[in-house]
Amino acid sequence: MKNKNAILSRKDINKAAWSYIFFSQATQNFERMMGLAFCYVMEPILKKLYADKPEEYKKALQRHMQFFNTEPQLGALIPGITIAMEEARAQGEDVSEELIVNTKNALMGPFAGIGDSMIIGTYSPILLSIAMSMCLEDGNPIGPLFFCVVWLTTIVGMQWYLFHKGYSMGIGAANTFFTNKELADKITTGLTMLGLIVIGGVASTTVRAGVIYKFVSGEMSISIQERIFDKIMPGILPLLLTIGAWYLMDKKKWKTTQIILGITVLAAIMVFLGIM
Amino acid sequence: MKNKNAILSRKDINKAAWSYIFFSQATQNFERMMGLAFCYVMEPILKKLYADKPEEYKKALQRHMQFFNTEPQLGALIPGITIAMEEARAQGEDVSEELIVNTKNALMGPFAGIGDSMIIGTYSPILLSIAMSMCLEDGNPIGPLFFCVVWLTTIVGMQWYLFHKGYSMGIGAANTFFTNKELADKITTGLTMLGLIVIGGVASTTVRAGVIYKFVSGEMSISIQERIFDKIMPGILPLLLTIGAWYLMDKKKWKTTQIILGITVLAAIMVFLGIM
Amino acid sequence: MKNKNAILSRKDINKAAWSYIFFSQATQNFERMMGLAFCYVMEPILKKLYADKPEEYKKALQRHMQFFNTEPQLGALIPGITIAMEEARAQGEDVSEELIVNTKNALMGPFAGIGDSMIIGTYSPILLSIAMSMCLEDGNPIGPLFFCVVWLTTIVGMQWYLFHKGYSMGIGAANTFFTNKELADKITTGLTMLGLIVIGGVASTTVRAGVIYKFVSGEMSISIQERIFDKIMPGILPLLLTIGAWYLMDKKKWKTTQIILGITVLAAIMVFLGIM
Amino acid sequence: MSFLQALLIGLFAYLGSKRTPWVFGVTGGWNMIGRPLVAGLIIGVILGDVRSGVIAGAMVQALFIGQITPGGAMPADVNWASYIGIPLALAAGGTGEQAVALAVPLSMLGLGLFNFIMTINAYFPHMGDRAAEKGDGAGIRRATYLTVIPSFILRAGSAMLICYLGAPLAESLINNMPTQVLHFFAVAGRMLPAVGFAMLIKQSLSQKWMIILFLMGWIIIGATNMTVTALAILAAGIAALFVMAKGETKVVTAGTQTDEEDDCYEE
Amino acid sequence: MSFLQALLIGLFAYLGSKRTPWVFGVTGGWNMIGRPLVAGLIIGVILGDVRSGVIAGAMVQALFIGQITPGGAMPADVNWASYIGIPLALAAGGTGEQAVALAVPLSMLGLGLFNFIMTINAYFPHMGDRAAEKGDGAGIRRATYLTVIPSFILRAGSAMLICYLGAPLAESLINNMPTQVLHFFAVAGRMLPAVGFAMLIKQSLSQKWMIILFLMGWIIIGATNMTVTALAILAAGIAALFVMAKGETKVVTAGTQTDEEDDCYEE
Amino acid sequence: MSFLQALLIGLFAYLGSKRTPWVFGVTGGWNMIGRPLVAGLIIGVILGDVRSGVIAGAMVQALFIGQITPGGAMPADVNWASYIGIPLALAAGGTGEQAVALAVPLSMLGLGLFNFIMTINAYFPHMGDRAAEKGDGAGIRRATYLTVIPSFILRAGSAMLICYLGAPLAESLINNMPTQVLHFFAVAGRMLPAVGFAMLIKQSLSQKWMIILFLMGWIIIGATNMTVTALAILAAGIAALFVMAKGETKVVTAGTQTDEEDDCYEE
Ligand SMILES: OC[C@H]1O[C@H](O)[C@@H](O)[C@@H](O)[C@@H]1O
Ligand SMILES: OC[C@H]1O[C@H](O)[C@@H](O)[C@@H](O)[C@@H]1O
Ligand SMILES: OC[C@H]1O[C@H](O)[C@@H](O)[C@@H](O)[C@@H]1O
Repeated sequence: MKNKNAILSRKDINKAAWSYIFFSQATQNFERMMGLAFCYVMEPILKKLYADKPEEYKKALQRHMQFFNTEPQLGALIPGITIAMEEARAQGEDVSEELIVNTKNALMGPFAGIGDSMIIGTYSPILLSIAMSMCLEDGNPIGPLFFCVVWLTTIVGMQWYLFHKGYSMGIGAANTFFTNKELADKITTGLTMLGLIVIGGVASTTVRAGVIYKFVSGEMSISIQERIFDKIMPGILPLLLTIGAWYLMDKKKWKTTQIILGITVLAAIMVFLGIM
Repeated sequence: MKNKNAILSRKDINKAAWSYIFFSQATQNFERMMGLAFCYVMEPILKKLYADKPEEYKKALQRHMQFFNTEPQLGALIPGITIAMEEARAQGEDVSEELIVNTKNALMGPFAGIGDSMIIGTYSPILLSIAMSMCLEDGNPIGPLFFCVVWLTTIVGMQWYLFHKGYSMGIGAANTFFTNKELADKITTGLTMLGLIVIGGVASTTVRAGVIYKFVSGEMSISIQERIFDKIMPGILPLLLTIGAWYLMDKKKWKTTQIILGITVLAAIMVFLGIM
Repeated sequence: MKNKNAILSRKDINKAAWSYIFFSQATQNFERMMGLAFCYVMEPILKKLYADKPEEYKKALQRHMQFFNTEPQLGALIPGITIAMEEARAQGEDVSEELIVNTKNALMGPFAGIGDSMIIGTYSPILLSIAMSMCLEDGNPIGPLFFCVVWLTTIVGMQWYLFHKGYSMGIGAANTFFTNKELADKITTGLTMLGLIVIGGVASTTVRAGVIYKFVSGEMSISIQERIFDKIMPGILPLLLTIGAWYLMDKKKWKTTQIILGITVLAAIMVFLGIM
Repeated sequence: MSFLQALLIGLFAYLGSKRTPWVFGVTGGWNMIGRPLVAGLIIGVILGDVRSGVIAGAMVQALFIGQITPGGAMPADVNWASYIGIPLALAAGGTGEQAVALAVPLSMLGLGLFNFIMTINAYFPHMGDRAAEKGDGAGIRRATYLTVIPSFILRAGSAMLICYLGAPLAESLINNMPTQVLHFFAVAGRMLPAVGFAMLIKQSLSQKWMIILFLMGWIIIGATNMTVTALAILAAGIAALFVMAKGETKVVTAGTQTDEEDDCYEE
Repeated sequence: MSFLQALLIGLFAYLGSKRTPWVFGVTGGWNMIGRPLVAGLIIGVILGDVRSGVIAGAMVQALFIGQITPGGAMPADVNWASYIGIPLALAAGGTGEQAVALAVPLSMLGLGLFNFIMTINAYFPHMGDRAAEKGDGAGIRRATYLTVIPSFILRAGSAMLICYLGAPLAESLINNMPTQVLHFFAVAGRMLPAVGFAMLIKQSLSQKWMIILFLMGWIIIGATNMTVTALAILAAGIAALFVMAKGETKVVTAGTQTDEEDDCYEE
Repeated sequence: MSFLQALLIGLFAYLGSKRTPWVFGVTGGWNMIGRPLVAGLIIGVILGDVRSGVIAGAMVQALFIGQITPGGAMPADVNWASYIGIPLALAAGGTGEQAVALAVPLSMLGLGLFNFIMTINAYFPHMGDRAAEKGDGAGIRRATYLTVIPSFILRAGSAMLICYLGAPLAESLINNMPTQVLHFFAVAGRMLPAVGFAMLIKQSLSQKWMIILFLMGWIIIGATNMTVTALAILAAGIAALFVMAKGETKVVTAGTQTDEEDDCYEE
């Protein structure tokens, strides 16, 4: 897979990988998102590749200054691939500027979606909820320490691996991803399902809502929560709340802030009425 | 979907829906089952549709006096469809008497089967078992009240919806059901599966059988139930009983009364021997 | 299915079945495995079938002296089939020596695999673990007695059934198995899945490993097992151990003895360091 | 039990019987007021002991919880079990166990009444036939309304009379019942629901292998803390996964069946 | 709170903000130091009460556990919630409940700052553009490094100042807060995580029916003793079974589309 | 231990060894009498302490519960573990822990004996060959019966002798064993069953992804109150759902492979 007469050394790639890991999100802004940082990561590479073609160098810098956005951690594969493509181009292979830009653009979407839901939305909550269960009762520092160690080693390791993987597979990586649709579908479906189930589990231990109102009549005092809702299903109220929030967001196109406001108002009313 | 120049008003349909909800099962008998009641529901509609065709009116009354039977609650869709078909016929569309009767007959079977197992056999036991868990320990009236409120609102609401849905879709409803077999199959399979699992759960909390016999030898006293059956699986005996009853009913063609008798005799023997 | 003018009586088959049940594994050795015993089971049958053809009798004895090995209990089907084939051959049907030998050889592999994992690896552990739960706490003899009764009756019964089934289906049995690949696949897949899940369950109650080390600092004493591993997942260590052992065996081609040694050394070190 | 109490019980027995139109038809009548659980509350109110009524109702309900009546075939008469069994048990100073002990035999005896009504009611459609022939709408309405009468007389009457007259008998019966007999009814009562579930399985099972789903539901409830609602959600998930895993393919396969294959969609 | 403590807190607030490169970029910064759970430990160390810090951190973490920021859209500013909410609560002598009560409103207010930085930072790529045009690599590096400054000033500064100056106010606020208001924040705080999960579901759901998977996960955790790790393994199993049951077929079907049948046996 | 006791133990050791035909062959012998659980009961009866025997049997059984012997490959000699380990432990006044401590090394040592018998027994088929050549049925029977002898002498003899002579040594060994060594055997004994299960997984796994099923079984038992029987039923359900969801399609697909469509209805 690797170019025989590679221009770039292992050291160059390592350096770029570290640049990416440290800076990927450092220049985030609403206009270009990760664009400037991407160019920053590529710059030393491009300098070396187009050492004797200053015009190509300028054009290359410009094309990597464009808008770019993805989930930066899972997305570490993309700069790896990009470097391999630039190297091939510098060696005179038939790799057009458009192809390079289009590949970046085609990959950044799926990697944002999968990365956000799997890395930030599933893996991190798993670790956090384990860590929280280690320390919530007595404030033991082992919880946050456990999280830091496991999170940092696995995710930095993953970025390192993906960056190099992207470089070594080169444009093939993108092809594999987009042509073997069936396998990609299987993996995506499988990960999505895994994620949704785990998210459900984490949500059930995090979102909470309970009625404290007790119906009192004479000597009899009936806890509405225990007597009715818990018999239907413990956690039925927070479940309805979560599904309701999703419904409003997805079907009724409510904005996040509207839902936050809605829940806050609901909580205020319920507290005021002594129900919750 | 709705006829442009409809003869029937919204009010007519509402009235018929209420007639159906109240009277569907009121004339039940072994000969025609729901036949007379069906005709009773249709009568004011037919009167209006065939206001100026007394012969048609008579024939229509007669065709709806025939045998009809389904699960009345889920079956609320059928009179809705029938009304739409009669209206189309009255407006001169090509809807034969046979088509109307055949549609009724074709639909009543599946709706009986699905309705009996889903509404009476699954949904009602779910509500009942929740309600029972609310009151069994201390006789709290909240159990039956909960059941009444939830059951009545959801099932009357469902009938109301289905009746109007049937009318507005008209003959299309039947077509949808019978031509899109794949979807219908999917839904039926899914509901059947859902039902069977839930029934299993409800059964496990309802059917009970346990050995009280203790094997005593010298100082040692071994509870056969706890020591043997519970180690195999708690509830193994009632499970075998239920599966056995199903087996006799399904494979050996025993009648319900035979099985009731069999269980009663079994219980008598077991109690007599001090085993249960 | 049964030969009309059978040479062998029901009694002959019964006798052979008992011979097989008692002797199948009695002559086990590294060279022929079950070969001699197989011939021993066939001998009276062959004697009768080739009563007047001494040369055929000799050749038949020789072909059943060859190497044969399978899971003997599930494999009871194979001698049944073999007898039916020999009978057909004796009656002059077109059953070549090769066909008989090849059928035996073709069946013994799958029956060894499925038999080992389902009978010895799944069914027996299920019974054993139930039995162990009946007696572990107080040494009650009911545990081993339960195991003996259930195991003996079901497995001897199964062998009896399979032996006769094999004989009555004759060569058809083998054909069914190998031509209806789809059904055979379904059954094999289903049983494999069932087995793996159950094995997982049994393993989780049998393999055990726990850290006893407590981190002590000042007044605080933190049990590493309870505070970290159990929060991740109770039983995480034995699970990793088991999966690790499988990995070394399957991927790294370690021998069983190497793994046993490895675990023993690991245990020694952990105990020495006061960790486990 | 006072006469008024018996009368009220008879009335509700009728309102909870199968052919009653008054409270949203079969939905509010047979399927609601007719349920032993609801009957228990009603009888408890009437007899002035809500607590015992509800407990007895819940325990008798367990006997019939899975019962369906496909095509009008009634396996056991819930109506007498509820509206005679429960009040007589309460009147005799008993509660759940006693109600079950009475409900079991009464539900058998009541079947006679049920089938009798189902048979005599076959008269009214013929009355309707004659009206239909003449195009007489009022006649059809009349036939319909008249059908109400036998049911009312027989259901309300039987429950009322047996409750009123049977109370002393039931009391002596229950008070003198050997504990072993009471125990027998309790044991039988716990086992009998198996019949309803067996019917239900038979009715629901479209393919033989699906019996395993019943077993799964049983086991999941037994081995976890799931409520029935939670189980229903889980079951919906299992069903959805199955249907989606299996169904998807059909569509794909359909694609391959180009030209003549159109009848292959059969399932 | 001493000035030094406020200074240190401001520094860590910056290190845990979204654009910080220092500790393995976004991985060690925003996604680690920025997490309330980790912030709680850091603040606890700084303020000399590790125990309270960790507990408050864990409780505030629960508010934001499922939060994602797709395309830079931040639903609530975790940074202020962590690095202002937690220290002010601790300084006022409170712990978890008080931290939650402060975190909820602060996470709303902080959004303004977040969006402000996201906007002004759009200046630097233009600086980069000019450097790129000239082929000036050093210029690109300069633009990149300069981007760090506004974030540093605004994040470190705001956290430090508010912590230092706000402490007395927060103290009087918290000490005089009617219990009902504290209770309100607790209730709202327990309900608000629903928003994060709703976003997550919306993001993850490729087909509508898959919502049932979310429900399954919820129910399984609720009704068994599974830890999240165990659930993840089980979920992997469910996903694998589904994908294998469904996926396998596609291959087979694909096989049938060719004219040669020999590969139809493919398994 | 008296000589008679040792003799009886030796006898049962033989009856529970792999090549014993006497008690329904391998089913009642090796797979039943040979199981440590059953051996524990037998030895308990012989030594007059049923309780300790059964407990030791159950604890030693756990070491070997998942063990299979594919193609005659024995990972550890259960026979010596059971019929030497358990009696020596009981004789020394110990019970489960001590039995495990002896069983672990004995099961390694016993492998030599097992392989020795498997090798010398290869003599008898050759005797059979000669008989077969001559068409001598009696010769074949003779060869078969003679095979019993080495097994009997070696299995019964070794167990008897070691039990009888080894008792004093075992006693002093166990009584003077440092607790840490005992603890080591306990720890190793709890970990060693992993080997048997690893073999079993390797044997059962037809496709790599199915390892997840093993994990599912592990997790379900760990997080619920399911017994193994209940798990087996649940597992049957999972397997059935998978096979049905996947299988159905193949049939449909198979249908498309024929030229005539009429068998597409196949179900
Ligand atoms: O089986 C369909 C239907 O038949 C009859 O009408 C009654 O027994 C109903 O309760 C039942 O639902
Ligand atoms: O959605 C993709 C991506 O968008 C932006 O870059 C940031 O908000 C990231 O946190 C996010 O992962
Ligand atoms: O593997 C098949 C088979 O091989 C040998 O015959 C023995 O080890 C048996 O126990 C085993 O079942």
